Amino acid sequence: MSDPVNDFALKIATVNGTGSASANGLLMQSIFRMGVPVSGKNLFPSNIQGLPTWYEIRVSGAGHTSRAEAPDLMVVLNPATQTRDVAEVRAGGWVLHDSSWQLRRDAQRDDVTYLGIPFAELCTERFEGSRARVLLRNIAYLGALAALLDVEVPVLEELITQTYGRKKKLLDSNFEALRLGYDRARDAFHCPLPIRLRRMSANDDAVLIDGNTAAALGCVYAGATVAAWYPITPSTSLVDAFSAFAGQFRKDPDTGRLRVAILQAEDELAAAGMVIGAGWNGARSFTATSGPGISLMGEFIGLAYYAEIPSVFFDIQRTGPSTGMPTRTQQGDLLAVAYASHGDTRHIALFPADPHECFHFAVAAFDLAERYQTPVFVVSDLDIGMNDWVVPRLRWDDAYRPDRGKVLSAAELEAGARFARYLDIDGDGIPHRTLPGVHPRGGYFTRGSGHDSHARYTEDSVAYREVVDRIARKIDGAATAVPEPELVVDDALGAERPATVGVVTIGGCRGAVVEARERLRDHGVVADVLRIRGFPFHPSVRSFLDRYERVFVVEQNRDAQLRTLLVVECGVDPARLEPLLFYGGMPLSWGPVVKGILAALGMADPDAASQPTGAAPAPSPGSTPRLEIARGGA
Amino acid sequence: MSDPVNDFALKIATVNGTGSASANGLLMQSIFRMGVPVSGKNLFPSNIQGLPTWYEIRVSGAGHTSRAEAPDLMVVLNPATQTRDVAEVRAGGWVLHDSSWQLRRDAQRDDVTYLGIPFAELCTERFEGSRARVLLRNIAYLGALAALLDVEVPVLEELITQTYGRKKKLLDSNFEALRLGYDRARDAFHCPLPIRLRRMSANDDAVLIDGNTAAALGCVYAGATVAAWYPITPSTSLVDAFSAFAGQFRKDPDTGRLRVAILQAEDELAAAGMVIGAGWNGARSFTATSGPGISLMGEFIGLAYYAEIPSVFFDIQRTGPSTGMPTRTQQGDLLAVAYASHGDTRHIALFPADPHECFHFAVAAFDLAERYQTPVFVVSDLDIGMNDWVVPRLRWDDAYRPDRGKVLSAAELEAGARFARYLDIDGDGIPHRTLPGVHPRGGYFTRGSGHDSHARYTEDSVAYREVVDRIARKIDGAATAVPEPELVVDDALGAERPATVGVVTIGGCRGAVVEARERLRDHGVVADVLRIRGFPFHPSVRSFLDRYERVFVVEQNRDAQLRTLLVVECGVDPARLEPLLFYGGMPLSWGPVVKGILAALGMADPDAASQPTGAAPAPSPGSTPRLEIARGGA
Amino acid sequence: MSFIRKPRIPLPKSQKNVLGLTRQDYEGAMSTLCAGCGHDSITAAIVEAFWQLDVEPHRVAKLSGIGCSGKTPAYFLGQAHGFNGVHGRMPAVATGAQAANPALTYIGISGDGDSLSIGLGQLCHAIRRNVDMLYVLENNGVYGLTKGQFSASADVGSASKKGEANRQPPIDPVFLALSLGATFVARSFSGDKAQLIPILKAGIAHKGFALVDVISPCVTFNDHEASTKSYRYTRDHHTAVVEADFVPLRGPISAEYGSGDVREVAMHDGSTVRFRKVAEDFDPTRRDRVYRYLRERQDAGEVATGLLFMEPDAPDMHEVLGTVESPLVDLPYETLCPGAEALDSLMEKFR
Amino acid sequence: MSFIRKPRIPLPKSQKNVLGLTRQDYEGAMSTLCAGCGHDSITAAIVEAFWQLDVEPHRVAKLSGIGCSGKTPAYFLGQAHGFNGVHGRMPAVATGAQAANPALTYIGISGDGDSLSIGLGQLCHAIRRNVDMLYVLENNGVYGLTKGQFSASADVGSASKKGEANRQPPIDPVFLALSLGATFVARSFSGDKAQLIPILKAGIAHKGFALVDVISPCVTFNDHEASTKSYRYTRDHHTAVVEADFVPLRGPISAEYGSGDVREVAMHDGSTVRFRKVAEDFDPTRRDRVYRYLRERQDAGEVATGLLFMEPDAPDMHEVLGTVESPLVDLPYETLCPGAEALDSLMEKFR
Ligand SMILES: Cc1ncc(C[n+]2csc(CCOP(=O)(O)OP(=O)(O)O)c2C)c(N)n1
Ligand SMILES: Cc1ncc(C[n+]2csc(CCOP(=O)(O)OP(=O)(O)O)c2C)c(N)n1
Ligand code: SF4
Ligand code: SF4
Ligand SMILES: [Mg+2]
Ligand SMILES: [Mg+2]
Repeated sequence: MSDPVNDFALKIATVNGTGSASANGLLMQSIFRMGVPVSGKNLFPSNIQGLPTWYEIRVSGAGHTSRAEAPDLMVVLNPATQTRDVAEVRAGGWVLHDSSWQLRRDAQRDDVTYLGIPFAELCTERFEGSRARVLLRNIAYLGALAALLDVEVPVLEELITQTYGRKKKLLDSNFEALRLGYDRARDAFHCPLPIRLRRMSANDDAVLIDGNTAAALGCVYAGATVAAWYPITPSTSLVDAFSAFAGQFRKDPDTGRLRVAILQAEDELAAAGMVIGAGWNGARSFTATSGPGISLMGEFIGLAYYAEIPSVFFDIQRTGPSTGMPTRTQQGDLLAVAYASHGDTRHIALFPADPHECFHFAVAAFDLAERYQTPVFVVSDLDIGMNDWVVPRLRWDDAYRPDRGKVLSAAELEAGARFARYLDIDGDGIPHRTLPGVHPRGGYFTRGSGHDSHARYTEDSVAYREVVDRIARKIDGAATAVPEPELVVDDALGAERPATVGVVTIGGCRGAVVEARERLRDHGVVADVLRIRGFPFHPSVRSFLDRYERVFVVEQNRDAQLRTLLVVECGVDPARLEPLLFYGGMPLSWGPVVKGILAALGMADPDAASQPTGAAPAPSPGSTPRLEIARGGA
Repeated sequence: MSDPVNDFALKIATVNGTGSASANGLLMQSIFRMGVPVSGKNLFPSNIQGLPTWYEIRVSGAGHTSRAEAPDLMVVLNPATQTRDVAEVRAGGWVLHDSSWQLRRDAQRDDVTYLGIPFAELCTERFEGSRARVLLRNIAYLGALAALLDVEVPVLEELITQTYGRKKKLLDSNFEALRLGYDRARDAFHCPLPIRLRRMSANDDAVLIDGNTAAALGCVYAGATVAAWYPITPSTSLVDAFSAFAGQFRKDPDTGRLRVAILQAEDELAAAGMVIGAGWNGARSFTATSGPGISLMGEFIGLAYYAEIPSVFFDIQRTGPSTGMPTRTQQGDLLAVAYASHGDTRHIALFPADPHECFHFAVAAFDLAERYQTPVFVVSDLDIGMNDWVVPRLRWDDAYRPDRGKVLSAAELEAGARFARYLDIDGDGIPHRTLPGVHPRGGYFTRGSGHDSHARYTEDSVAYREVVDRIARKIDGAATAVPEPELVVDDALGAERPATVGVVTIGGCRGAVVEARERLRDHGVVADVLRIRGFPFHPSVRSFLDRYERVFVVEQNRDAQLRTLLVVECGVDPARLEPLLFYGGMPLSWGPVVKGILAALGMADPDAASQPTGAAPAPSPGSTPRLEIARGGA
Repeated sequence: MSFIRKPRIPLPKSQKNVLGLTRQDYEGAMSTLCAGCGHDSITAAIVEAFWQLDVEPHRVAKLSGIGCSGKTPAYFLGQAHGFNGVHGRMPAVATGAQAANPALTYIGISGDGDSLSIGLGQLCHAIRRNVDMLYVLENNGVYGLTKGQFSASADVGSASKKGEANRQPPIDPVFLALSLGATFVARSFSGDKAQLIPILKAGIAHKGFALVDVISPCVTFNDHEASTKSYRYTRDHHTAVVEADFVPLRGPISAEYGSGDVREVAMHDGSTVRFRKVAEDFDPTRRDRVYRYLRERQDAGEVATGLLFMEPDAPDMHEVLGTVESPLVDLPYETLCPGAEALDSLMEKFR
Repeated sequence: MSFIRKPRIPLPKSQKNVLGLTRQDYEGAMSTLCAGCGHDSITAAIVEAFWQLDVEPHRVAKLSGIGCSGKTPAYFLGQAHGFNGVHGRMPAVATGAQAANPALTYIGISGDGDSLSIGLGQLCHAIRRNVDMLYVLENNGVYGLTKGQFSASADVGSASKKGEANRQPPIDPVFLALSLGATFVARSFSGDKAQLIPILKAGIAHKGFALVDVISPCVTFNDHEASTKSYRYTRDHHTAVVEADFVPLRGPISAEYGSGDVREVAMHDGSTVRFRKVAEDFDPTRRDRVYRYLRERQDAGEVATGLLFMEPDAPDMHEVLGTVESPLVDLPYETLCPGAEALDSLMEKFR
């Protein structure tokens, strides 16, 4: 164990609907404000009130943001899960528990230190009203944690003031609860614990933000004016944030009216149709949904592809298939998105790894959608979308102007511009388009049925093929327009670098893989990492795959969907791509990645029994041994 | 040109809604009854009345059934398309045209023989009523063709009698029209033409049937009791046939009530839901649809996969994407079906090549659906489903009993059978199930949300994975239960066989590929053919791919979807699979296949300018040079 | 607060029905809904209705869509098969299940989001088909499970928890169902078990589609001052325009009848519904009168409740489809397969 | 018979409207529908209505679903942008288009299969949103393009071409729309242009969702003896319960008014609808009365036609959403992007 100052993890086990999530957010934000890199994972049930919920906070002075391995400190507040909660703590760790009730026998361990504080009792004594007591208990345990971990109390107090400042009475009781917990801990235990915080200045240029909020902000900055959606976890907060920002930034100061239309659709099919209608009419429009919505939108997505209508779809993935686990994360829609809809289709997709990229990729998505006149997907997930991440401060370049693509203006049409909606005039597969109402010469008939290059109905093989072949070329062309993959390699090693493996990954696995890479170095394994950020794949993806004898593909689904896309799209021998699959619904931590790679390389894993790996040659999705090291509370 | 007796093709160009399709069917059936192998392709518009339509008939004493190359004889009855129709005839061929009007100048060629008969005028002179005249003109040209091609008139007359027998007056005028055309042709031209028929006895054990009718019959014989559907071309006739057969075979003799429920749903989503509800309740249930319906059913398909509910889906493919060309054929839904729905899913699919297989695979689909408790797809297409094919007579083995899979009976439950809905008791990944209402101990809660092996709601990683991993194993296991691939190889050649290529194909491409194989022999190329009939792929597919240095994959879509499945599922190096893609919407003929393979092998194609092939190493779907030799009228 | 178990609703546990079953035998798993959620009261009423009707629990199929409401079938009739399908598509699943086996009793539970937005088309067509089932719409004006967005049943002016007022006119399932030809239409309130239980019983007995719209306040997202689906608002505005007792075929029930006009409507299976306290111009068997009357009540600011309309003799789906009496799932394969000989002679038609 | 071109419907070609355009300028491609199809008559009426209203053709957006009806937007207003989307989902596409640019005139064409089966949910919600558009439901009781299956508007007892009688009760779009709060509801007959054209004009002028259900016989699959959507049946039962003239703002129109009561209803843009020959107990601005009256006419075996109901002042979708006056598509990017500085200060909230 390295120096536990600014390098530890804690986990808070509680019950949902009790306000603990916001309290835990305050804790995380305090750590952030102390300038220390931090990450948090809110593991909540698909339920409104009364079920177990956990919040994990990892503190890492080194700046690692992937999910923590076993927690050093567990805060046990939910009797229903105490046994498994206590079992999770690393040997030598701590258990802070609400001693208003007794821990069960099977929640007793010899190798951890118990810190009992009767939070519930204390709050019942001190405060009135059952709801207030429940809420203040959260603040009380924050207070205790502040003492135990050296959270700077003024920082916490400032945050509480910012949150409840307007309600004096509320503020007072919060302060009191904080103090209650703090004092109790300081009096009862030796504070701080070895695991503790120390102010840094790592976050000066950083913000703490979730991916959905950042994506919503990207939509605002991209100039999106129409949003149509149907509520579904974990995408809802994206549109909620968009609405809030619209109220802030898109209100006409004179009339109070909005420069945006936000349509709560009757279902996902309608949401997709609205987005397409608006895109056809020239608005930047988007929807946000999750897997079930993507399935329902399939027919409309095919229409937008074939009729070439700009439209942006955010898929905030959750654990599938079907309704699956709506509050658990996964990267299970990669195939569903890449080839969504029946018939020959292939879609542009962007894969952010964190909220910072959510912001920028949202903007890019609108540019790509209009440039390529096609649906564009931003494929995020619950972990990125709903958890707060420390990322570089979002910045905007005022020189940015939307890329509206090839839209003929009234003036061009008036001047007699030759207009054939689906003709490849420029040789890039991208035709010109016109917007409704702009000019009498711009009119054409949009349809999802067979059409020729002049948008006329056709059932003729040659005319049909001219259009679908051009569309294929057009989408091919996007490979160099989507964000290039991120490469994490040790340039310092130069030509003399030791035997090296390649690791390909995607989205929110980034942190775990990058951290695993560092740990692998300790075992003498050099891993070069390539993170996919766009589809169709940039040509450099293929070059990367060709460079290594062994390539591991790390992703969060059962069927190795990214690996499938790599094989199909890059034409590499599948035998060369070894899947490492983690699909239990939890954000990824570095441990399983290290273990998986070491095991595949035949190297003993020093600190755990090694697991079978997914490194069988040329496995089919069905026969791939699926690797998942299950840890954590769910 | 080989002996044109029993070896030629004719094409009839007319207007839809004029009754010509049934007349052309009569002609085809006459040829069939003369014992001569024949195939017919009805190329009709997505429209009810007044647009160009064609009917191609190929006569092949050798028994080839793929679509004909350029026709020897064109029957020109539609002034709107006369130019292109005449242009299509092979040099040295014939044009039978309605000389009631003049052929346009650009429909005049030097290298074909024109046979003009004023059918319209003759009928106007002879018959009363505009609709009757239109209909009888069809019979008149049949008469002329009978004279020109030596169709046995008694055979035609018998057929007409069977069709109109009950209406004496109608019968008389039909006979008269037939005679009119026959006499006129015999008087005016040297009859028969060199291309002509001669009675054989190739069809003694054959029937002439379309795939949708055969599939419907399979559903009846499999014991399906619930059909739910929403009309969509080209699947509608499957349910129409099922309804008709139900009226014939499923009527309670006493009450006149039906032993079947046929539900015309309000849309495809509802149809899928009904099928799933019925399957859950223990009925054999199915739906029939086409691409857009598959897209709309995506969410429900994922539910059936994850909740493990037997259900059968017929996808009668048409040209996509989106609405596409509803009356043109394609194999464009292979990917959409194999991995339908968001999240990790993988589905059993069967791929019939002709109506005979449609019948048997329909039965197999219900057995597989119940055995594996999962949605099973029968993936047919417009060409197979709606055209009449000469196939071996359908036979039934009365010993057949449905495989209901692992359903616990009331007696077993009463006897205390241990029941955990999603537990792998037998080690094959297939759990036991119970049916509603059977026994109090059988009750469980079916859901598409996360569940454990006991059907309890869960959000726990380990419990979740236990179920999805088992489902993956279960579907893997189906690889040896689906129909094995068909192998067409020259065993006679023994070990000394010359350099050989492998060709993989699927569905209705079978005839063209098998015929191409024969023609390739003339060029010194031995092609072994493997036709995929089931998914997940039988292990022999992989062995086949490994056996050849060069493997061509022949299919009817733009994006090489079968090839994608082969690469992903068999784990072969994509560089080894060379795509030959034909996706203009027409049934496949052998010519383009031969040309494609010869060109890829660097061998000149003797009778045509060779085309670029799809044989680039390791192409991505986007960058694959797409081969399509466009011929024919649309 | 940190204990997730909730006390079961106390009921006279020992009392047995004709089948010798106690109410407990009609319960299911512990509810995971918010304490005080209207849906839990409906669950309790369903337990009671089935117990009173002496239905064998395992002969019931309970289906639902997705939502807090969609979870509730897990909380009653533990021995019954349950099916929690996809959002808004329960009617189709129920229709298919009904088609396969009409011998079971079907109960579908849905939410207002589930039924009136994503599932509106399916609800309408299930009504049109007159699928024999009890359909309970647990109506709280919001999407509970996704945290309180307005649903299509939210009234104009009703405010969300955050304070914004809904401006879209609501879809009223009662008027909708009446317009579509529904054969059994009722509205009740989760807080009024005395009214709800007989309605549920009649709905179960009804041969056809029985829509019961139950105002079911969402304590977490829609129970505040400015909401028109709160407990308080509903209590204040809920007006029982008709009282109905369900009298099973088996014999007279214990309920006492007050004076006043009693009107009896015979059901398909010989049971009866007794309507009491009916307003003069209200006739629960005349669709248009009911429609008109309810509009008037609505204009008067009332939420009219009760068993509002029934047409006991309309053909149900099976009658329209002309299926045999015996459930399709019970037909032996031999009666379904025409056999080799039939195929052989059929083949002659294809030559 | 083998000639596929059909003669264009003869119209006074030379006459020009205020924009100097002839009727021909409002035509589109040649129809490929069956000769005699009701839909073609509706197309002609649409051409006439737009010509008479002096709408610039390219300022119209015409949208449709899939079906024979869905094809028709190709046959009028060739200069307008057309959008033939997917089956049953035109309302959503139109809603999105309207949201983006309310300055265009929207006309949606749908079929009874398109609107009442697969698209029923979308139709209902477009009504609920009061999307400003003319929605023409070309109602023939069958699925034309897929060859004659019954649609959800087929009447009980109406027989198919093959002779089997429909047994499922129909969904009547007029009653449905009235129940859902539609702000403009009309029914007409494709064969009655005199009635249809003013209705279409009023529907175009109406600020909100204007539903026009047009009985439009399918000559190929539903024009036989036993059909209730045939030309003959419709001619015999079609009863104009109200006559409406549309009087554009611009000035008096040429139509002559007979005697009798004339009732004027002012529209949002200052145009007027003049109702004539209105039955005593019929008030086209009172939803419930209209509903009741139409039920009575229906019970009397009549297919009541005319501009049946209008509520000109209900807020349309944009008013409910609170969007700015100027179409969203016309807003310069500068007014949409808050800029770098705003982002920078916003970022403080995320620290
Ligand atoms: C296809 C799909 N879209 C969205 C969701 C998300 N979702 C779950 S429940 C729900 C709404 C529930 O509202 P309601 O039906 O009123 O039920 P309540 O929770 O209020 O009882 C939504 C939108 C989903 N599960 N599936
Ligand atoms: C998703 C989908 N399902 C089915 C179809 C097939 N389809 C095309 S048109 C149509 C029905 C048309 O009926 P209607 O809307 O009444 O229009 P009509 O042809 O009668 O004018 C159907 C079912 C389709 N195109 N798309
Ligand atoms: S959120 Fe509302 S509807 Fe859902 S369980 Fe809680 S109170 Fe009930
Ligand atoms: S089939 Fe019917 S609806 Fe379609 S074009 Fe012909 S007449 Fe019109
Ligand atoms: Mg609700
Ligand atoms: Mg129709």
